[in-house]
Amino acid sequence: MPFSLLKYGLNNDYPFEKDADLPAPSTLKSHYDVVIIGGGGHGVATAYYLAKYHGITNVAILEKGYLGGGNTARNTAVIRSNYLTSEGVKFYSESVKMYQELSNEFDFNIMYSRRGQLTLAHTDSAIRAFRQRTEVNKHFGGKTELIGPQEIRELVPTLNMNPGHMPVLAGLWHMDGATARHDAVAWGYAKGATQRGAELHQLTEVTGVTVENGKVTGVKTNRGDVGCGVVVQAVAGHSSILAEMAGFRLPIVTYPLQAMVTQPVKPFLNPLVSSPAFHCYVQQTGRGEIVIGGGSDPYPLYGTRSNLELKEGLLVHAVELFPFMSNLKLMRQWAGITDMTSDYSPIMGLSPVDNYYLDAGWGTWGFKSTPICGKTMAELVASGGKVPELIQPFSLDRFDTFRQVNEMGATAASH
Amino acid sequence: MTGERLNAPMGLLINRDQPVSFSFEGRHYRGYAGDSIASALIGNGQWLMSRSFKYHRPRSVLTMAGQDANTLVQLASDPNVLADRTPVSEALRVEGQNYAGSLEGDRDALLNHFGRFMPVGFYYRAFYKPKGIWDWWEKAIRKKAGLGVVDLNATAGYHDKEFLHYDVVIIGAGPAGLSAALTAADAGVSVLLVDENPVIGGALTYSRFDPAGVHADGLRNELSEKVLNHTNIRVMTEATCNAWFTDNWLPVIQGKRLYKVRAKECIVAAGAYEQHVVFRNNDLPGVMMCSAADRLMKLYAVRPGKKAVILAGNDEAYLTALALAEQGVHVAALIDMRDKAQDPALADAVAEACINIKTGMTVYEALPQAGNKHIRAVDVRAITGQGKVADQGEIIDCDLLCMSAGFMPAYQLLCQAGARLSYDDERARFEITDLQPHLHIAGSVNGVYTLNAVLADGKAKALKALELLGKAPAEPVPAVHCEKQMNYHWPIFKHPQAKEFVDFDEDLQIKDIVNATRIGYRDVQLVKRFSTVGMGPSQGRHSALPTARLVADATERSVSETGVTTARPPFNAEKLAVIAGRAFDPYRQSAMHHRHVELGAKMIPAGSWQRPAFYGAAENRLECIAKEAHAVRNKVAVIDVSTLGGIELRGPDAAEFMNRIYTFGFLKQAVGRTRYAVLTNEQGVVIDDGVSCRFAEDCFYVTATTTGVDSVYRNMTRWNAMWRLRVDISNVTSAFAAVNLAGPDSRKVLEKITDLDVSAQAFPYLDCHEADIKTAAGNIPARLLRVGFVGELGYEIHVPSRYGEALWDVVMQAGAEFGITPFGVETQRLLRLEKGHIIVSQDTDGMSHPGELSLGWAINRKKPFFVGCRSVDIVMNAKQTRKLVGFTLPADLRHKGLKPEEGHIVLRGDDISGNITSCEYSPALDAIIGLGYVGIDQADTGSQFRIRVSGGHEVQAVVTELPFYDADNKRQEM
Amino acid sequence: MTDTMVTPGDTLARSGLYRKIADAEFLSTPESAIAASYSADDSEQARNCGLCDLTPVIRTGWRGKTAAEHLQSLGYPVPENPNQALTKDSGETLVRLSRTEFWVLGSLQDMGTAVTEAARQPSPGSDCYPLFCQDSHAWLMLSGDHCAGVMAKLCGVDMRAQSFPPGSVAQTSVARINAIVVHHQVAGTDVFSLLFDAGYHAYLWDVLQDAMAEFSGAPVGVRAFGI
Amino acid sequence: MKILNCPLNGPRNISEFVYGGEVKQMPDPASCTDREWAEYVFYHNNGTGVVREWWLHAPSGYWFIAERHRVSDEVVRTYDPSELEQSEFFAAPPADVQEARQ
Ligand SMILES: Cc1cc2nc3c(=O)[nH]c(=O)nc-3n(C[C@H](O)[C@H](O)[C@H](O)COP(=O)(O)OP(=O)(O)OC[C@H]3O[C@@H](n4cnc5c(N)ncnc54)[C@H](O)[C@@H]3O)c2cc1C
Ligand SMILES: NC(=O)c1ccc[n+]([C@@H]2O[C@H](COP(=O)([O-])OP(=O)(O)OC[C@H]3O[C@@H](n4cnc5c(N)ncnc54)[C@H](O)[C@@H]3O)[C@@H](O)[C@H]2O)c1
Ligand SMILES: Cc1cc2nc3c(=O)[nH]c(=O)nc-3n(C[C@H](O)[C@H](O)[C@H](O)COP(=O)(O)O)c2cc1C
Ligand SMILES: [Zn+2]
Repeated sequence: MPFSLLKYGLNNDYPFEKDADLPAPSTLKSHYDVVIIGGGGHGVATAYYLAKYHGITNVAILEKGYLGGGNTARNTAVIRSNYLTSEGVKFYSESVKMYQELSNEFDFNIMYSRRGQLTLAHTDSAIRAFRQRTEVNKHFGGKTELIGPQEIRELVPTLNMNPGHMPVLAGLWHMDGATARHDAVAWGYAKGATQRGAELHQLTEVTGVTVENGKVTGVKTNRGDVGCGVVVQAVAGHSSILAEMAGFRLPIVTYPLQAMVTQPVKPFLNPLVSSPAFHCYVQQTGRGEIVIGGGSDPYPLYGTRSNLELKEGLLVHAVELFPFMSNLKLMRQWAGITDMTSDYSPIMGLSPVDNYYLDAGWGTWGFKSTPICGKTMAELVASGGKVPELIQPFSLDRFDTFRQVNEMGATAASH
Repeated sequence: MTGERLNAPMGLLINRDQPVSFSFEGRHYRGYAGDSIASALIGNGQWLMSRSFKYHRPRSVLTMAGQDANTLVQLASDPNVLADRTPVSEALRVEGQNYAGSLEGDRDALLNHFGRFMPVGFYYRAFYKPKGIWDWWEKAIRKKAGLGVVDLNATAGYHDKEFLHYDVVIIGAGPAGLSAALTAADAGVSVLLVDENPVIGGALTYSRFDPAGVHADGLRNELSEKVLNHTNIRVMTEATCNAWFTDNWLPVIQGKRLYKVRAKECIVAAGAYEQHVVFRNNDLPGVMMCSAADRLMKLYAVRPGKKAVILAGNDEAYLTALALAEQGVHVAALIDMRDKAQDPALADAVAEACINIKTGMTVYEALPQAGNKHIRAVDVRAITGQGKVADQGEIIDCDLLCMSAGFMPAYQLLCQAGARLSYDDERARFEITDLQPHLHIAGSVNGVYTLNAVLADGKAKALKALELLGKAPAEPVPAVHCEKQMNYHWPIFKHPQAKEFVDFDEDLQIKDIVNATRIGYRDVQLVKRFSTVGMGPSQGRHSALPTARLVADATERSVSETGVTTARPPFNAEKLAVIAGRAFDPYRQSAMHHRHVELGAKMIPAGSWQRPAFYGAAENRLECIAKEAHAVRNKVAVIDVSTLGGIELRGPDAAEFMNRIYTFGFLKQAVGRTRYAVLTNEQGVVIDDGVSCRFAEDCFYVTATTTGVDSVYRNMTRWNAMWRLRVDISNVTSAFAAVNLAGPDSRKVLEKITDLDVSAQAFPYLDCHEADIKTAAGNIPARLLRVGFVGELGYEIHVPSRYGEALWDVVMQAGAEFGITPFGVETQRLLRLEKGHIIVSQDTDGMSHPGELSLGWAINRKKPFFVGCRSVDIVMNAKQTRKLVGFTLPADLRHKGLKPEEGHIVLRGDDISGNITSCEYSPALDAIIGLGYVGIDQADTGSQFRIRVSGGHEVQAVVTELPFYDADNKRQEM
Repeated sequence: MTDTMVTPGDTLARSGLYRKIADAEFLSTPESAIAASYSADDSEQARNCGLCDLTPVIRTGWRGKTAAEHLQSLGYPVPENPNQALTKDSGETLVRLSRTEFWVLGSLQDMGTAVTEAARQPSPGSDCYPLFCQDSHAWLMLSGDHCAGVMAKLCGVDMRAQSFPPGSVAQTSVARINAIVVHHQVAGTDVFSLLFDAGYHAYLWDVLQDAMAEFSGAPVGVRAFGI
Repeated sequence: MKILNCPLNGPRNISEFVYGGEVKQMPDPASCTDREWAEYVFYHNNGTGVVREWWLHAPSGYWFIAERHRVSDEVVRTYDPSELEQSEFFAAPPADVQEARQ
C-alpha cells in the first residue's frame, strides 16, 4: 500500500478541505479576460495551460451541464498517434507524450495505461494504408510496426484470425497506443486550472455571443451576460450551434456516436484491438469491463439516444473477432454527439470573428488530443491570435482553399 | 440433501416430483426442477454465494429477482450468471467468483479491513508517485479487477432473431399488465404480453395482498386463465423486454432468440423495485428485501430463516411478517421506521400474530457471525431525527432481516423513451411524466399500489391505447387514484464504523457518496463517475434513490433537483451472442463462380463479391501470377469481369446526362465507340472511373468499379431527381456476366465464336458492337467492347448473366487450341500497372484530383458543367503540391528485400513528400515498376526520388514516363 | 413447355443455383432447366413450407411514363397503385413497383413463354424502357403455411396475412439484401416470390433454408404446383 | 428503430434508408466566387431545427425529401423531390447553365 493512502486511513476527518478537487459553485463575474465555452477536457485543459504557462487566470470556463459531461464522459479513451498525415502524426504524438506526464503533473492519477493498439487488416487495401501509417509514424519517432498473422497471434492469442469471411491478414501494431481514465483527465485539468485561479461554472449555458465590429465582446448565459476579451469555443458536438450564435457557419455535420460496455470479468485482453473493416474496436478497462465501440450513426442528430441496430451490428463483429465473448453480458450502451469534418481532421485556430477562437471538429477522435489542444489553444490566446505552427494545418480556411488534411483512412472506427 | 421445504401452496415454481442434483463450489446439492440456483442453495442452507467487488465481503440473496449483483456466480463457460434467476438443471456445475483461494475462505477478504484506507476515489490519489510506479501498481490492481472468468474456448451456439408486430405490447404480467391485456384483447386488437418470470401474475405470484393471504392466488388464477386462453393475446414468459427504442421498437429476449417487436401502442406495467435500508452491515447474508423472503417461500417453498426481524418503511412489510409467521418463522420483531402503519387493520393483524411492533425505530447495525458469513442479531435504536438514532439500543437475535424502505418505479424503459422521473420530496412519491404519445404506464410503475387501483389503472391505459388505435372504447376511461404511501423518506443511518452500503455492486458506503460531494463532485453525474455508484451490474436499481437523497442533502438541494443518473439500455444485462444473433453476411457470386472454383482459383472478397485472385495454390502465388501474366502477354487469357459495375442510360437526354455526370465530353461520342469516363465528386475528387459505350444515340452502357457502382448509381439517380432529364438509369451490374479476353491470340478465339467481323479494320480499338456468341446449344446475345486495360489486344464480352457460365465454357473451349489461360485480379493488377492505368481507390485517395493523376486529358474543361467542375477548376488553378508518377527500379532490389511496397513513403530531404500506391516486379519488363505520389518538384520524368522501404532502408527510384509497357500502345491497338 | 428431363448444367441459360439443388429432378424450360421435384410428392411439403427456385421462369418489365399504357396495350391488367400485384388467370403476375415501373412474372404453366412474346413487342417511343429483370434478379418462391413466419426471421416488414394480403408487394431488405417480395397465388396456394440481385442467389437460398428449418421447410420443385 | 415514412413504400424501418445530405442550393458555378463554391461544397447548416434532407429508400432505389427535426428526430414531412422547384436546388437553372456556355 502506498504511503499516500495512510493519511486517509489514520485520519478521521477525510476529506480534508485542501483535498477538494473542485471548488464550490461561485457567482459569475461580469467580465473575464477569457471565456472558455465548454467544460470538457479541451476547455479545462485550455484554462489550465493559460494559467500554468501564461499566467492568465482571469478566465471562466462555462459549462452548460456538469464538468466533462460531454464527449469527455462518453469516449472510449483510445489514445494513439498512428495517423496518416505528417501534420496529424506530429500533432497527436505531442499529445501522447504530454499524457504520460499528466498524473504526476496534476498530482492526480489519471490511470494512463500504455497497452499498445492493434488495428487489423482484412484486405490488401488495408495493408497498404497500414504500411503507410507505419512509415509515417516511424518517420516522426513513433513506435509502430506492420506485423503479420504470427505476431498477431502472439500479441492477442485470443483473437479469431478467421472472423466472418474476412481473415486477418496483417496488423498495425502501435506500441504507443494507450488508454486512461477519461473522466479523470477532465478532473485533473479542472483541479489544476481552478487551483491556479480560473473559474469553472457548471450549469452555465451560453445562449448567445455578442459580436461588435467583427470582434467578440461577450457572451450571454442562462445566468446573465458576461463581457470578455477573448472567447475559446470548445463544445465538441455543439460546434455548429455556437458558431451560429457567433454569426458564422462551419464545415461540420453532427452525428451521434455510440459505445457500450459489458459487466466486468477477469482480465484477458491487454492491447486495444480495432478492426476498421468490421467497424468495431474492443478493449478491457482496468475494472475488467469490455468497452466496445464502432462507427458513427448513419445520419445526423443532436441526441444521445442509443439504438438497437448499431448494437446488433457491432456485437456481430465483436463476437466474430472474439467468439468466446459471446457469453459476456452487455451492461450499458450510450452515445455522444460528435462534430464531423469531411477530412477527419479538426478545425483549430482563428474564426471569422476576431478574438473568437475555435477548437472544433473533434468528431470521434478528440480525447487523445486533449493535452495538446489545451496547450496550443492557450498559446493562441496568450499570443493574441498568433496560430501555433502545430495547428496551422487545421485552420478553418483550409476548406476555402481545398487544402484538407486527409485522415479519413486513419480514423474511421478506430478513434 | 434437498433441504426441508415448506408445504404447498408454497413452492409455486418447483416440481417436488423432480429432484435435480447440481454442484456448487465442488459440493453436491439437490434441488427441484423449477428451483433457481439461489433458491436451491438456500434450501440447502448454503447462503454464501459471492464475494463483493471491492472488499470481498460475503454476499447472498438480496432481491431474489435478478435485480442485484449479490448472486452472480460462474458456470463453466458463462461468467456473471444471476443465481436467483437461473434455473438449476441436472449436473449443473456452479462456482463462486471473484475470490482468492476459496469462496468460503477468500484471502482477499482482508481488504475489508483496509476499507478506511480506500476512501472514495482513492485510485486517483495514489499509486503514481514516484513517476513510473503506476505501471507496476496497475498490473497488480488489474489482477484483482473483474468478477467472473471468461472461458476462452466458449462458443456462441445458434442464436437467432425474429420480428414481431402487435397492436398493443404490454411489458409486465402483474395485475396491471394482466388487466390491461384483457381489456385490449377483448376489444379485438392483437396483444403481446411479456414477462420475465416463468409464470404470469407478477406480484400476485409471491406477494400477500391481504392479512389473511387469500386474495392473491384466486385473482391470479382467474386472470391468468383468461389471459392464457384469449385468442388475441400471445403470452411470452421468461422473456425480458430489454429496452425501449424509438417508435416502440422493443427488443424482447427469450432464451436464445431476440424478438424485435414493433408495437403500435406499448403499455409498461413493469412494477416497482423494493428499496433497501442503509445501515451498517446491511449486506450480510440473511439481510434481504421483504419481497425476497416472500419469493423464497411462495415461489420455492424455501424458509428464509428461523428467527426474523422485519424492518418496515411501509405497510407491505407487515404482510411479509404475516407470511413468515404463517410459515413457521419466528418473527422476533417488526421495526417500523414510521410512527405508525398507514392501515391500522394491518397493524392489528400483525399484533394478533404475536409479533412485537416497534415504531419510530430502526435497525442501526446488523451484527455478523464470525467472518461476516451471516447475520446474527440486530441493534435496534429509536430514530431521533433524519438519519439520527438514540445512543443506546436493543440487541435482538435473528438469522433473517427483511427490509422495505419503499418502492422505486421500474423507470428504465420509460426514461430510455425520454420520460422524466421526478420525486416529490414532501410526499416521498415518484412520478413519471413526459411520456411518448404511444407509450403508457400502468400499476405500481405509475405509483399506483392498492390492488383495485392497479387493476383499474391497467384497464384505463388499455382503453387509452385502444382510443389511439381508433377503437374508441365504449366505456369511459376511469380515473385512478391511489394514496397508498410506499416510501419512508430517509431510510439512511450513518454509522461511525461505516459499512452502511448504498451500492452493493460497488461496495459504496454513505461516506463515499457524501465525501465525493465534499471533494467537489457535487452533480449526481459526477458523484457517479467519481465514486462509481450505479455503475455495477445492477446499474443503480437500488443505489439511485439513496444516492440522490444523500447528494441532495449534502448539496442542499431537493431529491428532484438532484435527480438520478441516466437510465440506458439494456434493462438487464444481455449476452453478446443474443444481440449478435445469427450474423447475416451477404456475399455475391458471378455466374461463372463455380468454374473458377473448379479451376482451383484462390477466391478473395471484392466488396460483397467473391473474385478469383489467381488460379492455383496460395503458396504458389507469385508463380501463378507470372504464368497468367505470361499467357496474357504472349498467348491468350481470360478473366471474369462480371463484377464490374454496369449502368444503362437510355432516353433522349442520355448524352446530356453523361455530359453532366462525367468529366469528359459525351455529347459527341459516336455510336459504336467507347470512351474513358472519370467521375469526380462535388469536391473535385476522383471517385470512380469506367468505360462509356454508346450503343445508340439514346443509349449508353457505362461501366463502374466493382465496389463503386452502387454509390455511382445512387449519385446518378439523385442528380436526376434534381435535373429531371429524360433519361432512364438502371444499375445492370448483375444483369450482365462478362469476360475480358486478352492477349495476342484473342482475336483468333473470338473469331471462332462470333459471326461479327472482328478484323482490326471492322472492329478497331475502342469500338463496341452488339453481336451473338455462338455455342453448340444456341446463340448468346452479347455486347463486345474492344478496350485495353491490360494493354494487349483484347475484348470484353458482356452477356445476360443467365448465359454467363455458358459464355465461359465456350470461350474456354474455343481458346483451348491456343492454350487459353484463366487469370485473376492479382494478375490483372500487375498487367494494368505495366500499362500505367490507375485503380481508383488504390492509386487515389480521398483528396486526389484529376490534375494530380494526370487525367487532365479526360476532362473537358470547355463544357459548361459537370459534377465537381468548379472544384476541379479551383484546385487545378491553385499551386500543385504532389503528383502521381510512374517510377522504375532495378529488378534485383527485390532479392535484397529492398523492393518498395505499397504504402512506403517518398522522401524529400527530411520531409515526407508522398507515398507509393502500386508497386510490382514486372516480368515483362524485368524491372520493379510502380506508381506513387511525389512532391511536385520531384515529378519530372527522369528525375530521382528516395523511397524508404522495409527496415528503414532507402532506395532511389527514377520517374518514368507512362506506360511502362508498350509505350506507343501498338499491342492493344493491333 | 416440354416435359423432358434435362441436366441443368447442359442448357444455355443456367440458374446460379443448379449445383446446390442437384438432388432434384429437372424439367426443361425454353432455354433452361427447372427443378421439378425432390421427392415423390413435394406438394405436401409445398403446402407446409417449401422453397422453389423459379429463376429460369421468364419475367420482364418496363419503366417509364408510358409503361402503364404499354402494359395495357399488351393486354395486361395494371395494378392501381405502386407495390401491388395482380395475377392473371393464365398465371402471369403483374407487379407494380412505382408510378412508372412494372414487372411481369411469367406463369409456371408455360414457364413464362408468353412473357417472352410480350417482351418481343417493340416498346413505344422514348418513355418506356424494357428492364433487365430476367438477368439482374434471381427468383425464389416460398410457399406454404409458414411464409410469413419464415420472413419474420429475415425481414422487418409485417408479412402476416392481415397486413400483407395476396396482391401485396414490398420492396424491402431481406437478410440484409434488397429484395422485392410479392404475395400472390400459384395453383391456389399462397406463395411469396422473392426477387433479388442475382449475385446473391446462393446466399439467400442458404439463409432461407436456415430460416425454414424451424418449420421443417425444404426445397420443392414445380411439380408441387401441379406442373 | 425509427420508422421513416417513404412516399413510395410507406412506413419502414429506418435501416432500409440511406441518408443523402442536406438539400442545398448550388450557386451558379459559372459566376459564383470560390468562397461561395467552397461554402456550398463543405459547409452545412447543421442546425438544431427542422432540416430538409435527401433520403434514399435503398431497396427501391427511390430518392425523396424528408423534413426532419435534428434534435427530436421527428420527421415532419416526406415527399417526392418533384414537389420542389428546381430553383431550390440550383441558383441558376441547369439548362441555362448549359445553354449560356454552349
Ligand atoms: C462514443 C465515443 C467514443 C469516442 N472515442 C474516442 C476515443 O477512443 N479516442 C479519442 O481520442 N476520442 C474519442 N472520442 C471523441 C472525444 O470524446 C471527443 O473528441 C473529445 O472528448 C472532445 O472533447 P471536448 O472537450 O472538446 O468536448 P466535450 O467533452 O464534449 O466538452 C464540450 C462541452 O461543451 C459543453 N457545451 C456545449 N454547448 C454549450 C453551451 N452552449 N454553453 C456551455 N457549454 C456548452 C458541453 O456540455 C460539453 O460538456 C469519442 C467520442 C464518443 C462520443
Ligand atoms: N410486496 C411486494 O414486494 C410488491 C412488489 C411490487 C408490487 N407489489 C404490489 O403488486 C401490485 C403491482 O402490480 P404491478 O402489475 O404494477 O407490478 P408487478 O410487480 O406485479 O408486475 C410487474 C411484472 O413485470 C415484470 N417485468 C418488469 N420489467 C420487465 C421487463 N423489462 N421485461 C419483462 N418483464 C418485466 C416483472 O418481473 C413483474 O412480473 C401492487 O398492488 C403492488 O403494491 C408488491
Ligand atoms: C471507457 C468507459 C467505461 C465505462 N464503464 C462503465 C461501467 O463500468 N459501468 C457503467 O455503468 N457505465 C460505464 N460507462 C458508461 C457511463 O456510465 C455513461 O453511460 C457514459 O459516460 C455516458 O453518460 P450517460 O449515460 O450518463 O449519458 C463507461 C463509459 C466509458 C466511456
Ligand atoms: Zn467510429
